[in-house]
Amino acid sequence: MKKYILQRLVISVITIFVLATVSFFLLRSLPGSPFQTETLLSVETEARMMAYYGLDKPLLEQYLTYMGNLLHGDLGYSLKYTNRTVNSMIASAFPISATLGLISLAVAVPIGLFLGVVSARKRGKTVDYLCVFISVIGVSIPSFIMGSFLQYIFAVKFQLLPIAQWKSLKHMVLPTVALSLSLLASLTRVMRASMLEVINQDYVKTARAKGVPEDKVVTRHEIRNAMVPIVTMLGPMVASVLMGTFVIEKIFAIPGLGQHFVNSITGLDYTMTLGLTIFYGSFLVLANFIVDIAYGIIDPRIRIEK
Amino acid sequence: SSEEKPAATSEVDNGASSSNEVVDDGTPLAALQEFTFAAANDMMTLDVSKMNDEMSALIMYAANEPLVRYYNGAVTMGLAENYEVLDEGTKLVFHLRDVKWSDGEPVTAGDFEYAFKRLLNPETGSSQCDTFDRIAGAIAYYSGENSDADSVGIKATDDHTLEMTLTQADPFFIEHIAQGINFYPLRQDYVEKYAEGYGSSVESFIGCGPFVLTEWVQGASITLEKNANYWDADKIKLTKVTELIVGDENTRVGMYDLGDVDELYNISKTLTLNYPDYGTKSGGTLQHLVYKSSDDALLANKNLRLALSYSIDRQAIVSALSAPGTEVADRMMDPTNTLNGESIAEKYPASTGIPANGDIEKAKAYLSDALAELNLGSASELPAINYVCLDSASHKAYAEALQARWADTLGVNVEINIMPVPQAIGALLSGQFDIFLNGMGTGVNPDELLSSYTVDGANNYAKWNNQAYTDLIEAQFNETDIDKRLATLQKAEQLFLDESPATPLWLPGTAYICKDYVQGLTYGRQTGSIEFIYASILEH
Amino acid sequence: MSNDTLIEVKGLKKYFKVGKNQLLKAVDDVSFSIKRGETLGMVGESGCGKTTVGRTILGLYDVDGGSVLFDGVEVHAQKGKEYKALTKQMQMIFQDPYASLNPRKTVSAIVGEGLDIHKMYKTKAERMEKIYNLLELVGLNREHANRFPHEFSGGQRQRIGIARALAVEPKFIVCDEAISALDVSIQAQIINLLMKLQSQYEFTYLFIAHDLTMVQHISDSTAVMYLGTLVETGRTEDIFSKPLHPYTKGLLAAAPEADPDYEMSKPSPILTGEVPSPINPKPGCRFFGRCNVAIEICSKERPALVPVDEHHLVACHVVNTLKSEV
Amino acid sequence: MSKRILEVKNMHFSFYTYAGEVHAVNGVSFHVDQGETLAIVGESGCGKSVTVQSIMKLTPTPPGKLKQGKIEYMGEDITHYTQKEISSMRGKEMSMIFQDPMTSLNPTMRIGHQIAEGILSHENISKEKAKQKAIEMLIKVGLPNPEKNFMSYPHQFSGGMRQRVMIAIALVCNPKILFADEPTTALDVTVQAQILELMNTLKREFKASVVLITHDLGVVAKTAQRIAVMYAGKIIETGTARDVFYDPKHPYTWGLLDSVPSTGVQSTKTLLSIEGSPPDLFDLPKGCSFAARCKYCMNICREMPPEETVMANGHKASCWLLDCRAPSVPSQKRVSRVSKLNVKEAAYVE
Amino acid sequence: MNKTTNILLPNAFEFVEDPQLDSDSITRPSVTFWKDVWRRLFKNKVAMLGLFIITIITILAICVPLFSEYTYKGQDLVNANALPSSTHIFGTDNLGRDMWVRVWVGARVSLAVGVFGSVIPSLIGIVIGGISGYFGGKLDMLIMRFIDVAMCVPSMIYIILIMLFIGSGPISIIIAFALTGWMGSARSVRGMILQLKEMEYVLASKALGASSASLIFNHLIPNTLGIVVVSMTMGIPSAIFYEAYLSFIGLGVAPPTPSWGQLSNAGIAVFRVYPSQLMIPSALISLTMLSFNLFGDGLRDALDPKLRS
Ligand SMILES: Nc1ncnc2c1ncn2[C@@H]1O[C@H](COP(=O)(O)OP(=O)(O)OP(=O)(O)O)[C@@H](O)[C@H]1O
Ligand SMILES: Nc1ncnc2c1ncn2[C@@H]1O[C@H](COP(=O)(O)OP(=O)(O)OP(=O)(O)O)[C@@H](O)[C@H]1O
Ligand SMILES: [Mg+2]
Ligand SMILES: [Mg+2]
Repeated sequence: MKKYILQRLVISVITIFVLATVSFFLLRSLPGSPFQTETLLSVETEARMMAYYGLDKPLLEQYLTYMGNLLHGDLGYSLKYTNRTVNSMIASAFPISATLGLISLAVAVPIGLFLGVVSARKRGKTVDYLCVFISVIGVSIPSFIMGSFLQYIFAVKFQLLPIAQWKSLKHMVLPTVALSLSLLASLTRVMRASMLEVINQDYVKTARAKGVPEDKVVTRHEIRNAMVPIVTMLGPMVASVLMGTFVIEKIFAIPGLGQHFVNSITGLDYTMTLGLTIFYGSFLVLANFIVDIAYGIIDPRIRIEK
Repeated sequence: SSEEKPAATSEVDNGASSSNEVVDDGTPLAALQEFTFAAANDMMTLDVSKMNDEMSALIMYAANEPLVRYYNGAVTMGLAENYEVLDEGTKLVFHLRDVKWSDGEPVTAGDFEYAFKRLLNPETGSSQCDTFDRIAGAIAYYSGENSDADSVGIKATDDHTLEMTLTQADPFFIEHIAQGINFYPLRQDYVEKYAEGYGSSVESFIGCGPFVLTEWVQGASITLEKNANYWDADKIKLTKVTELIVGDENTRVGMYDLGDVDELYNISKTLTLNYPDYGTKSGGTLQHLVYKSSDDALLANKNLRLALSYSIDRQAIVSALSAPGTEVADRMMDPTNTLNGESIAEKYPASTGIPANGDIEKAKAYLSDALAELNLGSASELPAINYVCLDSASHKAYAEALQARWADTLGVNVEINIMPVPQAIGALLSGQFDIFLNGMGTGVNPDELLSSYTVDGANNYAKWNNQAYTDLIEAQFNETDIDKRLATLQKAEQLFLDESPATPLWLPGTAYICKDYVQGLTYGRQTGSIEFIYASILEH
Repeated sequence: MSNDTLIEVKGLKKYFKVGKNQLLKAVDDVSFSIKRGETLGMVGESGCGKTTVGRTILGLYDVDGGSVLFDGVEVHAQKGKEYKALTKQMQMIFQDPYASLNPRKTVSAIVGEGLDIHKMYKTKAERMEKIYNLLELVGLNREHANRFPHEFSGGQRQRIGIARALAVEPKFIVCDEAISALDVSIQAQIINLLMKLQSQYEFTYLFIAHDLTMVQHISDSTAVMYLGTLVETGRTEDIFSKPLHPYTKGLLAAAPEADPDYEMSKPSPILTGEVPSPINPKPGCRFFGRCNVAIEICSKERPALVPVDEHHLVACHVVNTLKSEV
Repeated sequence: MSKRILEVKNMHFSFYTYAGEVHAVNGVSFHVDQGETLAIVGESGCGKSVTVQSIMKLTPTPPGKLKQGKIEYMGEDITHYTQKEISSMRGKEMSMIFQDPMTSLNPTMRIGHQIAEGILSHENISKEKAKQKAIEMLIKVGLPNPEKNFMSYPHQFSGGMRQRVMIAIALVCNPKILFADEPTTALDVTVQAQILELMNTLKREFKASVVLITHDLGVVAKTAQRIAVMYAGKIIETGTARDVFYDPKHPYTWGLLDSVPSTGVQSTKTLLSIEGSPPDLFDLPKGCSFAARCKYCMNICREMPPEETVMANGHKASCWLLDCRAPSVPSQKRVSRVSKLNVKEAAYVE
Repeated sequence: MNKTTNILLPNAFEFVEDPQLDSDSITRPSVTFWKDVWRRLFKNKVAMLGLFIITIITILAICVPLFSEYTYKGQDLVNANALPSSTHIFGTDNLGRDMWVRVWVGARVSLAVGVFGSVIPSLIGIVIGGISGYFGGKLDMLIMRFIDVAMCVPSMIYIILIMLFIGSGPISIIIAFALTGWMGSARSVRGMILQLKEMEYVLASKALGASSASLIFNHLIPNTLGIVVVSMTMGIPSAIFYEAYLSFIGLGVAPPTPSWGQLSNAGIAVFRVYPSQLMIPSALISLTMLSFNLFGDGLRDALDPKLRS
């Protein structure tokens, strides 16, 4: 096991290296200049800016410089947010995104799984259709509509909660609800489907025959065996939710990381985009690594060799 | 849509008169002089040398003090107590006040010299060097031809005197400085201490303006508090100003409804329906269609360009889609550009001659001429015209409106090609387009937009090849007599409009809403600039 | 190797990794051979590695040592097409009729899979006809073809498994407790069927079972396994009439008969004691702890399988004493 | 007379499948007394598992449905108990060894925990104690290295080892009645003997009863006091072990007993078996369901189901041959090996 | 049944002459699997309701644009942002285009994009995930790490590159979906396959000589479909909105062709003033999704052998 983990760590580092390389070259193959915005810059000025940021050097040289800095954990300066380092921007925005993400997951995962279990066990009953309804709403009404809607109802109309910003616990309620609803929706559906595969298995019958109370039959025998698809889903879900959600952050004026993911790439902020990609990549690789280990814990038959 | 400003904000020069705590109409000022407004984006930096976005300019305007200010449509004195124009207009001498930085250090002329030369220094990496083009030696210095900083025509002769030498007399230069966003002093010790990080946080920035930046939660909010050291502190009523960064318009409006913010600007046309007392502001930018007119282009045919231009119903589009305050334009010069208080546009008229509702008959006539020249039977035989469009909702709506209009009136097939900003601009610069909707600041100089379109001009977006035009533009540039210069420019402009490598559409306006207890708020020429420094809050 | 040997297993080893540095020696150095057209019965303690032997012979598990020759062909060296060709000749009836049937396939799909893989029909109708025949052969009827495994009883599923194995008309079948889930009359039918096929087509079987009477009935020779090793092999008559190894004896004595009065009068089973673990086994005879005739050497040295007769091999240190007793 | 633990009366159980109704159990009645072993034998697929599973309400409903019948446990009618009510009885009062050890164990749970779980569900003891008990149970069912096996997962076990785990699970709470559905089919005879011994101990010590389903008539002979022979969803003969083995009354029972290969039969000889296949449970014939395969089939057998004939000693069978009007058939009496009578004269009809 | 039953047969107690050993009494209806699936699906009222709504929406999407007096691109700037009325059932948009027609033209786009945009990437994901999970080992590691990388590279990059090399249009959208959407389903299929491949029936097929491909596609993947289908249906709305995003940045359907996602996006900007412009497309998306889910659940149940009743 130790050996496996060590091996995986090495592979993870290689993966991130590959990710950095691929992203670097793909990104640089895009047409357009990071310094051109709607207020057009003269061609000479643009060239001077390129030179200042070293973007006029041969690509390979730039790549080597970038990777060299990356080794020291230096992601460079943002091309858009003048004088700010990518590291510092991540450092200030990530904790906020991560907090929102974690709270939302903490809400969405248990509720989603619970609804999935209930809906599978009450297949075809009203409760099941209710869960279908909730999750359909959750997926088919995207967060930008849901968020605006929640704001309108709870903040503007009834003034129960603050409309936006990231200040106190109260401020966290609406964004958390909006975000968890969309997370919860898919969790519910997948859990339902996964549970349906399990509830008719013979070992569930065995558990009942032992006289195990129904709630424990569900928790110990059914849920656990239904967890593989959920865990698979959770890996990338956790990684991306921690990175922030652009739409939610925009609507609720939360200074998280999500906005940067979108703005940096549409603005061709090379360093920022690469930095975020690598940062996200590290999380995702870690998350998927944990998922792979979790497989073995959930279902000992699964062995991930080599 | 309403062109009137709401009552509360029409009181523009309140700052000067309100030394007592009661305003003209007798309403007393509120005890709490705090003002909050919301903006869609955060500022990028507070490094004056590198600053190039309007959000940074907005805060810098309050947190720092330039030589001369542009307030409420006029130049007022800032750090300079007065200035002299010498040597037939080629030399400007500014006499500075005794002013202190917010930490108590005195502001010297050297702080300006340092600031401007740092900006021009190629090692700084500023995108704003062009603003200093008129200063002697600037181009040579920033382009690296001459590495001697002393050759630049900026000099602090003593702590209170700053000299600027220009390449040529320029009556617009003072206004240029006033409207510019980079003409602020800079503290060398701060820059050296924070080096690359200068201006990227509250600590790494220092100013000497009416307000002090006290908090900057990046991406969330910016807080300014009154600067007790400010030279004109008496006129500043507000004790605290907060800018909230709220990306979503529905949220901003919700916050306004809830009273979380006192003012919103740049609200969309649709939303103004909910706030009948909105105010508007226009000018500063001109949106025009650039036709790619190089010889190999589809739109090299002048009649085809004119057909397109004539068919557009600008008025209908503006009233259906544009923000309130938008005005239909028929020339490339901004009507608000003035010289000695006189409108240049009025004095030197030029026009496309296209009515605001377009002229379909003429358009059709031009089209048939064009088709004859191209040996085509009908418009449907024309290849599809490539309209490169920025990925913004308003640009897309304009594109669709134009596309439908051209199809309905001329039967011309226009294909809309939406692209993200850098790629769209890449396409524009590299000439991979037929039509591009360009919106540019009209600036202070009347030739701001026109001077690009010269033959071999690096920014000749239309790739238009007209030697006569080029000659006219060059002549006016080198002309020192301002009347002659403007007359030549007028000729050039009319030629431009007749040839139509680009056709002016409208001057976008901005709508804003503001609580009626906010007094003395004015709006600058740039879209985003709200001038709150002299504002105050009435009891409510 | 003589030409009439179909299966030759030499020094077969199959280990499973369990936990940290723990090897479960499921099959540890097993050698035997089966003649063409004959049946080798295999009996032994449950968990002693019979299934593993069967699966390894078929190439379903990789070997950790030794080799398996099928008709002179090294099974474990075959890959791709060649291996596929082998599978048409060797089949297995799985021990567990529940887990070995895909719950999402109908019976006809399960039984027909082999036909599909080896393209053993020309028309759809021919395929269905073959499937129906197979079902009827194992005592199911054609209406069962469209049903799913979970709708069947254990015995019925086992018969589906048998039909699946027979479908490709293999030469060699590993019957891993193929009949233990069936009632006796069906057992008899299946045994009869297997034997009929054997006499008609020279089928060869490895017949793994716990039911000693059936093993005795069907097999030509018998191998007795204990904890991963063979303890006794020989002609079936010899093993059943004069068993030598103490484990074999225990086994035979423990087999119940369908005769209540006799069962009542019979002494209780002679084999007692705990089965040792196959994980990192101790040196010496694997049967040591439970053996009533063990001597000192038994705890130290693993006895080799030595011939006592022409066909009779026993792995026991005290074999000579035992032999003289008989 | 010993206490009656379980009484099943006229049970009908059907599966409603896509193609129609499967009459898996068709009017089964039997009873189990305290401390006795009732063996149910019969054609595979005749409804043995369904019968016992539906007593414990473990058959999936839907598609299954108990159509008719009454189940009494210790004199109490449990026919209409809810899942919750019956749940507290399972494991403690009545428990079950499932036929299939492969899929009946939870693949993601350690063996030991699966055993201990049963204890913890019924007894208020610490986890440690439960573990102790589970390990003891593992030893009792003859699994080597119990500490290690406690922590193993089912897929690491051979078929027989899993079977023993199933047995351990079923026995760990000392149930009053144990339904053992082919508990020893996957076991070798020596372990089988141990397990049967274990079940005997349970019977003796706790006065428990066992309902044993098996195909191995040897096991039946060894353990059962009474035997019920099932065919196509019905019990067609029931009686004491000796009655059924030595004096079977139903032609199906005859065929069954004949099919057992006796020690010493030449391997070239074909075994006796019952020709044909059992009827489809979708659509049972209107007469005797065995008629189609019966050597002594009479005209009436095809028309009308036979009634139960009760003979001495509670020996019952349902066959028209027992009717007084029926023609006589050769004697089917058998003799034990240990009997003084001459074995060879008891004719095995060819 | 009692002893006094009349015995009608005269020779009731005579042995049958020619004992027929096969039971010929089999009269059970032979129902094929698919027939039965459909039958049970039809019996499922809720699933049928879902199917009914989907059908109605499809019919409207096909017919409304054909028979309406307005076209989806015909503008009437004077009548912009009209509220729903008898002339314009759903009102008009900011360019005065009839929303009723636009909604149904948008339905064509969004239904196609929704279905293809979730099915195609899922199919790719299933294949890759199946291969990865089944073969395991180094190949699995390689594919999984490739997925890690592919998941992290910002999708905008692919999109712009596609725009550059292929241009915008339906094919590009599909490629964009295919490139960006397969990773999730590949991972989930692989996860389940890892679990399933240890099943004994896989071994049984292996013994029959089944090729790896057949094992993956005939045995393993069908057992994952229950979950895959669910995530596929869940993918439909994301595809619909992803199309809107792609269109916004220029890769999607070219203006003025509408889609539900684009209509919702436009609607959210004005929902404080013209709520109907948001509500109509959102409600339609939700309704369609609900129908797809209800139908999908019904289909899933009908296909699951163990749930047959
Ligand atoms: N879920 C189900 N759906 C439909 N039919 C079923 C189902 N379960 C069992 N059956 C049918 O019910 C009948 C009785 O099955 P049961 O499992 O009780 O047989 P059994 O007597 O235990 O046989 P075996 O000895 O082979 O285990 C069988 O014919 C089987 O096909
Ligand atoms: N996948 C596996 N991982 C670890 N151990 C295994 C695995 N498969 C089998 N074993 C072990 O190998 C040994 C032999 O198993 P095998 O299934 O061959 O026994 P068997 O002789 O067929 O027993 P039975 O008669 O009970 O079926 C057992 O101890 C078992 O625990
Ligand atoms: Mg086995
Ligand atoms: Mg059974």
